[in-house]
Amino acid sequence: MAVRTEPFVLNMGPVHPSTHGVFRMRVTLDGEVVVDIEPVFGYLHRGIEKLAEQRTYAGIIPLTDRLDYISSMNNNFAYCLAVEKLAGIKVPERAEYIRVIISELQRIAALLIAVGAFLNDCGAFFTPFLYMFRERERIVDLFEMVSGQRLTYNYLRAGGVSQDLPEEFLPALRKFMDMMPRFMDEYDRLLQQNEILIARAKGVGILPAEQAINCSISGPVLRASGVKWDIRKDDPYSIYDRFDFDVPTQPAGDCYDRYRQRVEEMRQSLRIIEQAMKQIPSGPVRAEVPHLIHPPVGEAYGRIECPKGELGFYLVSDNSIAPYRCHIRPPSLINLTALRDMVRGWKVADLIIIFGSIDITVGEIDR
Amino acid sequence: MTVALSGKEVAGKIEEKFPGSVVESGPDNLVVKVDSLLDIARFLKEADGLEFNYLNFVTAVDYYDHFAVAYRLSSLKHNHSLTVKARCYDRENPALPSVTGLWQGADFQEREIYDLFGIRFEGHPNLKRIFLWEGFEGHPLRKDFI
Amino acid sequence: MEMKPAGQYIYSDIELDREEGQVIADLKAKSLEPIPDPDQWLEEELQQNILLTTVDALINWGRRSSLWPAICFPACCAFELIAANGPRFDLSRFGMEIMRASPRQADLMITAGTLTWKMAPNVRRIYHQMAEPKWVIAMGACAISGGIFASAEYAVVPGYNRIIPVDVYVPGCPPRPEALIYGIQMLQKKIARRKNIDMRKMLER
Amino acid sequence: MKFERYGIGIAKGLTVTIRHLLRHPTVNQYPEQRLNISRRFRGNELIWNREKCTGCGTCAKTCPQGAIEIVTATDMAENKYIVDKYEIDTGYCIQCGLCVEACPYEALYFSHNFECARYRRGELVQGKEEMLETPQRKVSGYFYPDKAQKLPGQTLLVEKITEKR
Amino acid sequence: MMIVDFIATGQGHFQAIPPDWPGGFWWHWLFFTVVVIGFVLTMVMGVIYIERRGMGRMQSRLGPNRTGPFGLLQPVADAVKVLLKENIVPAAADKLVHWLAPVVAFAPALMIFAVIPFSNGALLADLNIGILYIVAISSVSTVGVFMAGWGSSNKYSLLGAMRNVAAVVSYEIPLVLAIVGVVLIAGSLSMNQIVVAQNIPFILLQPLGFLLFFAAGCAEINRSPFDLMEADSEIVAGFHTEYSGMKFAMFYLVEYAEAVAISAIICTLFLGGWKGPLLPPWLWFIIKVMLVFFAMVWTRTTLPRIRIDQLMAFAWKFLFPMAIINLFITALQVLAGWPTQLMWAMIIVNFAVTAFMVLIWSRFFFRLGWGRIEV
Repeated sequence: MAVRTEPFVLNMGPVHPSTHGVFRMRVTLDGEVVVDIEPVFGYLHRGIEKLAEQRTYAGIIPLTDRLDYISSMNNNFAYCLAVEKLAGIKVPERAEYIRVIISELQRIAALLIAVGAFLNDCGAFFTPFLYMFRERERIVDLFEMVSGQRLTYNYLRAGGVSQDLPEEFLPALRKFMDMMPRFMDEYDRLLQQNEILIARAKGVGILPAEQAINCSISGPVLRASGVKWDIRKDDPYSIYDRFDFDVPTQPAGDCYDRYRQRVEEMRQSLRIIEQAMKQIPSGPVRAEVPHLIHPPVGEAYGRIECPKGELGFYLVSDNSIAPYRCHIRPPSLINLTALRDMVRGWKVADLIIIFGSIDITVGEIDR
Repeated sequence: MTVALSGKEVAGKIEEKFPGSVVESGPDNLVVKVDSLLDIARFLKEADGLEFNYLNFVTAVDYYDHFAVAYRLSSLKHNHSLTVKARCYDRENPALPSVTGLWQGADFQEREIYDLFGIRFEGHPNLKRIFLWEGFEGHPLRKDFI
Repeated sequence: MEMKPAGQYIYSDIELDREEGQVIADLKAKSLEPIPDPDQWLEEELQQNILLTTVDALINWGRRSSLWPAICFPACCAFELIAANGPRFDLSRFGMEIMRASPRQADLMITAGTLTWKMAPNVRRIYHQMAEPKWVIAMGACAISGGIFASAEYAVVPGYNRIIPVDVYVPGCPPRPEALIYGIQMLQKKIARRKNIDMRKMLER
Repeated sequence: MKFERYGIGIAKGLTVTIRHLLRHPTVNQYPEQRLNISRRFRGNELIWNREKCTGCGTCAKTCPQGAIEIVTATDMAENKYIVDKYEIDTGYCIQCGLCVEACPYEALYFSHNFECARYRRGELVQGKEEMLETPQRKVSGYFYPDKAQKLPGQTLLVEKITEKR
Repeated sequence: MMIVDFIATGQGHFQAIPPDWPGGFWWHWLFFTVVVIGFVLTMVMGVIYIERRGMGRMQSRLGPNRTGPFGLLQPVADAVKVLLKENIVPAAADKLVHWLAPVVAFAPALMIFAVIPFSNGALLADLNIGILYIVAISSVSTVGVFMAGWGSSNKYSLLGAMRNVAAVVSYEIPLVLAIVGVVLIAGSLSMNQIVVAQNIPFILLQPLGFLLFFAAGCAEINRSPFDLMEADSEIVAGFHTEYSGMKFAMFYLVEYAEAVAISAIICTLFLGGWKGPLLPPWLWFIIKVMLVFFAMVWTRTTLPRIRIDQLMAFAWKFLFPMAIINLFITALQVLAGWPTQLMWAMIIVNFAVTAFMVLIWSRFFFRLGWGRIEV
């Protein structure tokens, strides 16, 4: 006689400790096995795209800060690239270097959070998360020195950056660069070879390369599936073509690979900062840009490789002081497309870590 | 470096296969007719030399008299990109074919457009509001929404 | 239970979504005016200045020394809250590191982030699920007034005090962890002045 | 990962945590020990210079929020504006800094203060008199490098050598 | 007067029948009931403090240090606050079950301490089947936990409770088998006799047994890495999601009382109980309990959590066969008369066996069922 069980529906979220914000999943469970999930969005829909249509080009930068709030500098960067493309603004050399340094530092900070949160989801009781938060704190210190805020920096401007680096910035960055590799080794010692982590994450939530491409996945998740695609290499923006760095990939595309991928990317970011620190010239940091920008009629798509994937701003201008339409390509939202196929057939505990390994920010999903 | 393919060249290729389906072609974009959108999308995804296997984003712009739905496609193999647009003139009940069958990544984005612009995507498996709640009146990103 | 092949998913019933929408619409219609700040104790302090009983002092000491925050971190400010909890600012010094995932066991709601109308019924529910006595700290501009998103009226609640009473307002976007700790200390002062045993009421009985 | 199944990974992890037990923690005990915050810190209040302000209203125009409310009257005798009302709601301000950057007469600064929590919503609105510079309410160096020079240097976590090994 | 001696010197030998007390048993029971309850409550506060401070330091924070000197009064403040909070019973809950659950869970945690010796003979009841009593009693709190999960009418609670029952049922077997090794060497089931028999701590004679007991004990009381039933990141707060106020305080107490109980059992069985030089026995006992508890905190801080099917696989494929083999080897050694004559040889042999077994198992058998789901 076959024993039949009835599936039951569990609402995970919108307030759940491991949904990284206010994200909700309707999970259909059969015992502990996930039969299907349906993500439900919108609990943080703040109408950023609508607000952007009513603001000046400079006034949108504070909005982008709050988009993916753990990588604000990168959001500023992507937006400024799009505006510069639209209005044809040339950025001074020093500003380009500052942008690269800042954006790579921010990448490290955001990836630290991603890795820490993933390990926390695995149940490591905050320890790796707090260690990585301590390192993020060192980076945030540097950002605070530069921009005066700890989370919403509002530092980049169309045509450069708002102020030059303070003179104590580069020595402090030097210290950080000397310190960071040691800490990264320490994290590796903490959990990288841990048997329990390997047992939990290896082979779990495999995302094949074809499906990743079909689902428009980008960023570390795509590269962990073995696709060598990094916008910094394949479509170099700003001055990324001057730096020598690798694009690491992982073979299997499971949760453990995604975790390793992020750690490897942090090391590559350190390499880029090292080179940028050596080459940084002196000079102006802000191009002569009018207070209110009137770009010509047209459209532009500026994209960068942000810690979560391809972050793009699609701006349509009608020659007024505000964009006619400002679309944001949110990597977090699009990366979630594959979640459903990845978790089916796994257990509730695996659902949590697969979800954690995708690394989302709800502010960016819902906008 | 990602090469932005000339819309005109691609338009020529499409015209060979589906005559009369391209409305307009610019230096890096292409406006196609709504009826043949799905066929062209399939052609762009599968044709040799094009192989747009990656959908960067789908979005819509409200131009009062019509909605322009823009698909940005790129090919990870050849590293080139193209923006394909379709215009939707019906304001009361705009509709387009859904491309989720070709690029699964369009799933949530089409729902988003449905939610914020009110454009229906025929053939989408689960077309309902994504960010706002059921019973919300109007579509916020339309220009006439207050 | 058989797994369906890829591409065939189980979708939720639209009726459920409609019901959710109805709840949101009701709440939206109900909360047009902000709830007044619970500040009666301030005047009391000025008028009477009664010495607190020893029991009151003990109870208040216990309550203010172990404020366990509930998990309600919608957006950006959450990261400053975590930073305050983290190794540099360390809320655990005040006995606050136990973040109870279940609102039933929490005392304090730190509303870190923007509140949207879709989320509002849930936050309100969490607040009602918390056991008395409970306190709310509105952290950041979005929690106080809707902040940068206040003009997106269709989606964003202009301040948590539309749906729940707020005890302390901590401005900033987001406030520094120190600013949050300052706010928490203000709340602790407030708790210390609270009267749990009202002698007059007892005598009247 | 040769030894992935022998329990060595667990042992390594345990050594890391036990080492942290012996290290000095990185905590800054806030109410007693205070960090020197950034010289460019964008504090939660604005400071307004009554003498330098001409009442042009550029700050209010630049503010993406519309949080600054400025009402002026014309003073015909001296050919300038008199500021009747200058008010900012700190509960609505997002400290983006655009107003300070935009001010053409260097009359608006950020404060260097973050302890602005209040019990009541209404107390968060900063009036004209509460925006003047006082010894408690110091000026931050955001966008004013000369003011920044006078402030103490920032305490950095990278400077704190706690990780002895 | 034994009691005066005990308090003054910490020495003294209590018989199961205290003849020179006026009134006989009653005084003894009353005294030790008070001692046990006091001990448990104080120890719970102590271990909460140790856990929060120790964990804070390991995470490079400080931990509570504001309430009282060095934050020592933090657990008191927590208790004052939690006990005075509103008590909520969900509308859909089964009221009676919901109310009874914390009581059912709490009583056994306290009862375990009846047979734990604080000094030579200083225990509430020197049962000659002490170990059996512990094994029997400790499983009862599972009933309370399941009642909590069922009575709350919350899906997360139910999931947590089901996980807990599954874990306890599986881990009881390796737990008991690990104890049997000790019992074989000591030749008695009485806790006091086991301690008396430990001329050297049994951890040296039974290293594998110690590891097995530690792992199984952690799993039984749901300490990390086996804390699945209240896994924060998965099922909110597990079985006590819907509990607040005093009932939650009782569950909180149970959690730590059980941790203290397991630590006390470990230190009685493997670490020589109250035995130790210089210091009075009860102090040695408390120090050892704290040390064992600290080891639990340490693992909790470091290790990730394992999955439910891995939890089962770990019990049945790893602990269970190893426990059987451990038992077999111990039996052989006892038959050969080693424990008395060739003590040091036995220590070396046993450590070698432990290392060999762990390696072998981790290489070949540990893999079974790892990384994939077994439904």
